[in-house]
Amino acid sequence: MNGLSSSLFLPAIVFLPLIASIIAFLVGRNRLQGRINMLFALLQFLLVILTTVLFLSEQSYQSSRYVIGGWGAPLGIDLVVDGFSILMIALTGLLTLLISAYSTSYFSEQFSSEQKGLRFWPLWWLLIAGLNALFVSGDAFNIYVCLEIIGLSAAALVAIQGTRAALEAALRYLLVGLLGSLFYLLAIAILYRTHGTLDLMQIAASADNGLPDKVAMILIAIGLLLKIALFPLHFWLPQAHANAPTPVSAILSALVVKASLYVLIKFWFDILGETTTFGASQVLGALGGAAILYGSWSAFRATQLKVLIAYSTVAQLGYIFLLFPLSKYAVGGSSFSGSASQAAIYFIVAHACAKAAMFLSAGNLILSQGNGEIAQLKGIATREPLNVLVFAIAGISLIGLPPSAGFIAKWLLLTTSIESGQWWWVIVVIAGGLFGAMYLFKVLGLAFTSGTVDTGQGNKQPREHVSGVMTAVAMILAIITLALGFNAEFILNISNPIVEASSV
Amino acid sequence: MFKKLDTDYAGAAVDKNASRLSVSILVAGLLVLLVTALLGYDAHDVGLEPLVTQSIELSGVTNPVTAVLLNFRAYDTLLEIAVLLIVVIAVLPIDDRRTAFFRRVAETKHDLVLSALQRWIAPALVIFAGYLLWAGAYQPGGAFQAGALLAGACVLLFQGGTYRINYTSSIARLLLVIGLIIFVAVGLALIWVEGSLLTYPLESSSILILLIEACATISIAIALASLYSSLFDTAFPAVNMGKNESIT
Amino acid sequence: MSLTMVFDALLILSMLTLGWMSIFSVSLFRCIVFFVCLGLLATIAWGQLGAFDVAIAEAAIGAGITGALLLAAWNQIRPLVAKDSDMVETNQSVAQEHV
Amino acid sequence: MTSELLYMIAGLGLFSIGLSGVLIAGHVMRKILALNVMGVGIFMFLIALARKSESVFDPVPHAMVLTGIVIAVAGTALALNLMVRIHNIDETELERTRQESAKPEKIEL
Repeated sequence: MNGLSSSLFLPAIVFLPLIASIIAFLVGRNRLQGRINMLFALLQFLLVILTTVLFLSEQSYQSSRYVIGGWGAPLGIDLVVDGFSILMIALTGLLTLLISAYSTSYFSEQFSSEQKGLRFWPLWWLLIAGLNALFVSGDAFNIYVCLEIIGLSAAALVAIQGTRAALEAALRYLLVGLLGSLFYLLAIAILYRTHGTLDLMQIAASADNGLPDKVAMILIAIGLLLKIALFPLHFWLPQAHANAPTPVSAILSALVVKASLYVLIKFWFDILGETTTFGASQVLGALGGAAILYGSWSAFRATQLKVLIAYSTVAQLGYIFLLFPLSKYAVGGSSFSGSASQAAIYFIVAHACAKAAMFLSAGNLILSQGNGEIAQLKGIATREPLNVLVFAIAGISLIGLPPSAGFIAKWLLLTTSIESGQWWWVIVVIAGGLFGAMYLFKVLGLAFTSGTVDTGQGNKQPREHVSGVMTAVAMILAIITLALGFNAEFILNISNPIVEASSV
Repeated sequence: MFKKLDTDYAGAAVDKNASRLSVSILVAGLLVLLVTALLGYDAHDVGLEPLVTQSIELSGVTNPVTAVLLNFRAYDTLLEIAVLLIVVIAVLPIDDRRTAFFRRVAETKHDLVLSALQRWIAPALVIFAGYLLWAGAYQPGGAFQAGALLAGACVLLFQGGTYRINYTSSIARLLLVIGLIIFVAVGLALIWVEGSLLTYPLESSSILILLIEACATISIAIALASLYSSLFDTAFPAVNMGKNESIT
Repeated sequence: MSLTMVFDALLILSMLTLGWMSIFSVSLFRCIVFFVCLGLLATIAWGQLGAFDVAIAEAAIGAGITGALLLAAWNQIRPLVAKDSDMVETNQSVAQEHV
Repeated sequence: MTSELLYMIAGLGLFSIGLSGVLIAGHVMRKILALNVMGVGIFMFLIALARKSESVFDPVPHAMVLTGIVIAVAGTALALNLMVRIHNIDETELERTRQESAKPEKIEL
């Protein structure tokens, strides 16, 4: 590898947020705190952009490695980056920048939560470090440590609010996360016993269809499905995502569940691809379908705005799981390539942007309204037109209406399911879209109704003015969602070689 | 199962809502599957043992476990210290850097057993921790064991309430992250010197490993001690924060 | 069957029993005590399997620090006095002591 | 059957005991203990597979277990802290309702 290689930047992607968290922890309460964190967010973003550009300019789109400690794969730990992970890193960089900007305002004195900000920033940067470390990791045990960093810091961030509901949600989230990690650790122990290595590539090379590998795949699937919150295991998600501070809710829905999904996709298609079968993938698809219907229905029945959005995440995760049945399963093992994986990648990006926009705008609406009751939102469109607009754009993308990123993602899913002859998923996708429209128009309909509900009580509540930065960040995310919809070919052209490259 | 988190002290040992039958069938099935996978298939014959033995001369230490933890797979250990830091940040009270790091609180009841323990056991623990840290290079021991012992000594010393450490003062904060700072700094400096992250130069690897281990020991000790006192000390604001918030 | 095998079997059996009892014992305090015992037996087992580094860590962290954390948490959540009527008073007096 | 295999099966047994504990145990503290028991089971599995013969040990699983022990104690500490905070909020709530219910009685008297 000659010249400037994207792998040179891999350690920096992990270490920059670590340094940021150390500094945030040491600095503590300080006038400059917000600026320091913004500086790090900008640096992080530039670094990610540079890495992505370098990776794309390397033409081959081959996975590149960075050897830590000069030992090499079986003995040491290698950082590996391929098309899929570079996409996730880029997404993380973008959302980190935007949500950090939002948080500097959210945790400022204006909203009397500066105290919480002191605990927020170090944990926030450790979470980002964990996410980045996970996406560049090429070692099975290293992934376990990264999963623990993500799980513990996410649970600690949920608990920041300090209310009983938040603490209980955080405790449940923590216990579920620890349980999932233990399943993953046992799977790694079994894999190490059979293959004698922890490097993912080497495990993939020597994996066969034997019983130990199958058992390991089952354990990994159980553990990670717990963390992803696929339908019957989703019980912890709505409370955790709804009770967290708004920026945390956004990152949890947009990235943290996707991190576990990333690991599952890696193992299912690449590393232990030989063990997965069409039948098993149909089970995952069925659970995904059930998640779409159940999540949408629960979202429709929710009375709190944030709970509604959290249930919508449960439903949207169901769509991504249609990836598993729609992929091609050959005799020699499955692979993460073709139109199904393209649809899934597009869906991950679209959902991350739309859901982050939706959570941020909902947080603004809640701050402006004083509480999170959906019924209280009546007529809020006149007071907060921009935030309602952002909410509407994000909603359009989540329903899958044109012109939005969600539309293209769903279109790809539909065409893939027709191509592969599995027409039953078409029904699920369309029904999910209808349900989605139901719960989102319920909110929007209320927001655009003129007049306010029980004005006497509403006026008494202290209404805080939402800062311009917070609205602007939500707006930028909404615009990105729309732009992804308008420039579909551009994105597909980029993601196409990425998908080709990420298959082994 | 997790729908309602039971915090009732006198509650039953087994959750009444959980279906014991289905859980035991599921778990038994999983166990049978695991044992079958274990018995029917042979393990990899050597694992990574030959590779470690082969490269241990280049690692700067002779204890293979320390070599794996702080040289071959040092990146894992670095992230693991970050895990400990996460919990400390989550548990520490918000901010109180005005009070000194170490102070003497008013004399409390004199407990004969406790003071004897403090006088005899605690210094022994500190010395033994130092020995474990030093000896970790060539025999069982190392930063984590030493850190845990040191934390034990801390807990014992501050049990009586005569002395107290303020874990949120600036000094304590620095000590809490010093392990991570040195680890990250050495790792990044070695990119400059050797061209790759955490690649120790052969001649100075043992001294660098000892430096990292010593700093990590301090951080681990303070971290574990602060985790303990966050639960034990009723005056610790983190535990009582919920109380204050719900009152106001 | 050699003598060490018998010892191993006994160790394993008692660890499994302690594992069960440390979750399902009647009182929480017993659960914690059994868990610390499990940690100490685990130390012996790791030594038996030749993992001396892990044995030291298990004794110091697994049994020692975890046990101390569990006991401290238990101390916080246990009811101070069984009688309901006295509870408020006792709580206040305890609070005064700590202040 | 070698004693390593015996230890590995016992490790899987401890994992299963812990798992059933997590799923059906009542109090949160029991669930936390059960997670720790699961961890001990996995550690036992790893350490048993690390012994290749009487005197040959694979140090990598040992290092994995050491990392795992520290992560386990970190997770336990966070969970216990959250549990105690929830308990304290409940306690204050209980106390307040008791005091509030005590007041009207005095007025009646």
